[in-house]
Amino acid sequence: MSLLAFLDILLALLVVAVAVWTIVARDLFAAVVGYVAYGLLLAFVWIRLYAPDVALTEAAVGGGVTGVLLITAGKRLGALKNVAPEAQPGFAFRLLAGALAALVAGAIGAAILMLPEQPPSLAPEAAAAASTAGAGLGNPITAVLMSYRSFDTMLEKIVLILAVVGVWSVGSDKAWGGAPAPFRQSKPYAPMVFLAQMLAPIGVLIGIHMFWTGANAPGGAFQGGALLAAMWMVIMMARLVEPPRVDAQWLRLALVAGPAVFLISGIAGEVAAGSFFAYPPSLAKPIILLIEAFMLLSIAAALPMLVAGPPNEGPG
Amino acid sequence: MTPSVLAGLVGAALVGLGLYGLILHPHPLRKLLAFNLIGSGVFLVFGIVARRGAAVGFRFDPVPQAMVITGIVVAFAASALAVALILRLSAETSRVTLDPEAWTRRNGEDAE
Amino acid sequence: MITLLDLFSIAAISAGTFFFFAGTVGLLRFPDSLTRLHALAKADNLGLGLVALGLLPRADSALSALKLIVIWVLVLLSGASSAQLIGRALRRGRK
Amino acid sequence: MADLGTTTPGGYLLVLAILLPLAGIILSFIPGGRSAERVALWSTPFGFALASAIAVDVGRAGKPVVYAIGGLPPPLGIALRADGIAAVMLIAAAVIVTAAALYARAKFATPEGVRESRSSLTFWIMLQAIWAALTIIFVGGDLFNLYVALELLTFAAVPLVCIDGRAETLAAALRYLLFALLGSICYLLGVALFYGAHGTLDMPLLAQRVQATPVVWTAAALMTAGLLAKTALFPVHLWLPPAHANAPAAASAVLSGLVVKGSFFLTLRLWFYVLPALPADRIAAVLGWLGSAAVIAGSILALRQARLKLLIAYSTVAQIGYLFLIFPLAAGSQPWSAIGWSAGLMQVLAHAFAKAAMFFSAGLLAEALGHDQIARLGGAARVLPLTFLTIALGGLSLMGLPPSGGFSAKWLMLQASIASGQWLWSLPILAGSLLAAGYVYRILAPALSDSQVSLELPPKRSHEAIALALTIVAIALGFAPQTFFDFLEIGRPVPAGLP
Repeated sequence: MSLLAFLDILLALLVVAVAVWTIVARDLFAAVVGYVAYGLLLAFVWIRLYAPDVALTEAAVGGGVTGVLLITAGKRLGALKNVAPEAQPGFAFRLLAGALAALVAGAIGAAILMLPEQPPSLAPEAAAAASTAGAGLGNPITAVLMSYRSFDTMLEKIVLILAVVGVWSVGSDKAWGGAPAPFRQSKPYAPMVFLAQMLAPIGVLIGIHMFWTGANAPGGAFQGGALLAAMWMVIMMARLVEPPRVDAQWLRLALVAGPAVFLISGIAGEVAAGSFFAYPPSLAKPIILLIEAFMLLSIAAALPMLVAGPPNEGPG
Repeated sequence: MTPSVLAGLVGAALVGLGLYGLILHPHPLRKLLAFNLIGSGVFLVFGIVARRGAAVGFRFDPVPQAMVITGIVVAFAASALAVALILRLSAETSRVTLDPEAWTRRNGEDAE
Repeated sequence: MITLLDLFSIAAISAGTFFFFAGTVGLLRFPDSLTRLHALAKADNLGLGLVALGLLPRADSALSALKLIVIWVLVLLSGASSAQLIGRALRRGRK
Repeated sequence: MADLGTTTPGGYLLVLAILLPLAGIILSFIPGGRSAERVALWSTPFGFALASAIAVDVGRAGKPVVYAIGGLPPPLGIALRADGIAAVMLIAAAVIVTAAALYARAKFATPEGVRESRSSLTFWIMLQAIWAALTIIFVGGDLFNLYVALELLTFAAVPLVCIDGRAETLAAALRYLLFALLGSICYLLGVALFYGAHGTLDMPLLAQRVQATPVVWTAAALMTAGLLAKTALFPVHLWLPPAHANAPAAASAVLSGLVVKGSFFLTLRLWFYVLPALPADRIAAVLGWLGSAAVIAGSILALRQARLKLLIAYSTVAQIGYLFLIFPLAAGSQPWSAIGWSAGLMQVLAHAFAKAAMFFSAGLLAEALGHDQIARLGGAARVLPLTFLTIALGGLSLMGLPPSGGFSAKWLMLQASIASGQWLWSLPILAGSLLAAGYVYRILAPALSDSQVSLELPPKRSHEAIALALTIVAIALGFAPQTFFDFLEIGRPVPAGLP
């Protein structure tokens, strides 16, 4: 057995072990911390699957932003302190649930082992199309996201808007129009402020770099946007800035910019290239970069607003 | 065993684990964590499908990988919505419960 | 053929790995959270620094060498700040 | 079959039908406030016109209208297709969404003196989002694209459930969200396995490639399970009654009439369009049994509810059960399968209109009386004659009494079950009708009694008219001519080698 295979197995065991921990941990907070570690470990698995784009997304979102979301939620839940403990389910129920879960996992595992020997693939077609008439992009994943399946990508951005409206909508009527609660109530400690001041400019630079290289190398609007979002959250945690009001016009424009520009260029494709969501071959790359730039903005605005929660009625 | 098969089996195991947690944990935030485990397990299955789609000159099939990126975004948005609901629910009541009967019964009795 | 630079890389990376190992042992064996934090922060910063140093001669371009250094500086920054924050949280919890 | 990947004349209408509500969401969100309401209301006639134009094109061509997005045909690109059932569902969705928008104008108008209010902004954006998601579900041809549409539907429907912010609605919404998310993730896992086994997610291409391998069976089982959880088929119906009964009436009508049909529609697409080649008799039987159980259990639970809206919600559980009888009754390509097919689609439409009308009426009634306790409805029919006429006519269709769409559906189902020799299925159909008669009687009997009841607030005539108009559609469906059923057949794949 080669060293790499050994490391693979070790990584797999570690991922499963941390996953088990997040399920069986008694304490909610411990489970959440386990989940964050799990997200980071998963990024390594993605690298081993030759999926650096996914690894970046998983690390940024699965580990990073989801972690902040859950930890903030755990803290706010803990602060409420009125949550009565629930009755634990009985042994028979556990056994039944375990059996069902094992059955499902077994079926999926078996199906995976039985996938055809000669796997079908769209890789050659995608690459051929990406380099010729399609998009002129070196990163085939960006080509798929922005060209062949651009419709999915646009819909996913609409999903983000809906999620933001949905999160805002669970607030109270009185608070509507106001700003979400600050990320932390207490005065921030100096190292936090220092970290935010040092990290934010570098992070923004790296985020934009990730978006820019995404056309030809791993990265893209989503990964870059997630990083920008993280930077915004860091400076909000340091209370250098506060969450914006939900009726702020600039915020709304930033949130819809990505899907709106996407939609407009999709319609323009009908005029300019003969089909909705088609790009004229000579302009494909600049148009895609333009759409991605606005998506970067929308993602950077949407993720922190999703974490921040609904408008808050308390002071501030 | 190739890394892709291994990752696929890990994916299957994660789906099973998550399902177990989803059924078992009464607390909605724990259910949400379990749901996220299922989600990442499903994404891993996409990952091995992409890796198996490696053809001559390509290390992976970009189509499933692009789908995973879309999927991760959607899963995060879902988590955020669920967290908002959970927080509001626990602020409104002393008990975070999902038992629908608890509400319908009480509703049936009160004249509202 | 092993050149002097290769030897340097091997030495630096081995030393870095040793510090990581020591840090992990410290994390597992030290008696309380503050000392564990101390072991972890120190070993990680030094360990990663040595690994990055060892990788420098192997970088294919000046840009990727710069990236390695930036990675180390970023980890240094976040490691130092988070150690401070955790330490403060611990002290508060004890009071 | 071969040309299902290239754009046909009129195909651009499909994209426009999707982009219209999407653009509406964006235009509603930026200025917010009263603009959201205006945008939503103004887009409804255009949406209806687009749906009608698509139906005309489909009818004229006699085959599905196709659009390959970006000029990129499958497998690499995404194709949209409208066949007979898609066109009919698009029109039904346009009508019900329009009705809900008109009905909701009073409740979800932005109040005087504020620039924007929480509930109205949420309602108008989510209504358009539901419409967009359903449109994609009806015309989508790519399984992953449909996953995104399913999620869009979830994100739009959940906030509507808890729009009034009471604790029980929040709990109902959370439960709904978790069920829906579990459903979508199961669906997505099936999508992954399909892609891994056959390298495409386009429905017609997949239908050509699938074989009855264990991988395909696993994928189909996972997708079906996920879709059933979203459709609230017994025994995974637990989330539906609290969610549908607690939402405001305008939202309940859309949720019960249309949203659950979205995931049912995909179940149809999966088994009749992607997997017609599979020997799925047993699966069809299982789905039929679950449907029968839903008819019986849902109706009995409906009989036991104290609140009108809960009764109507449980009636949805029962009526969804009928839909699943289409799997055993329309399978294969026997002469009777066409009857089963017509029956199933007729049930989808009749229930959509009748149930939307009943939720509207329940909402009117609750507002007028200040409660919706069935025990205290005594004499209410005299003060609210139009509302109770609507409930009675809607109930007629739910029971399956002639003349109504519900009658046509159930009559055709009986015909199909007898013609196919599967007469056992006629038992739940008949039992369901009897039980439905029971719960409709429970509402009407006290209301028609002599006791006195006082109105807190007289209902708006226009609102009663909207509800009545929808039930009239449900009744009128009972007079649908043969050309209508022929239209539903357009694009239905019939397994090869048979007439």
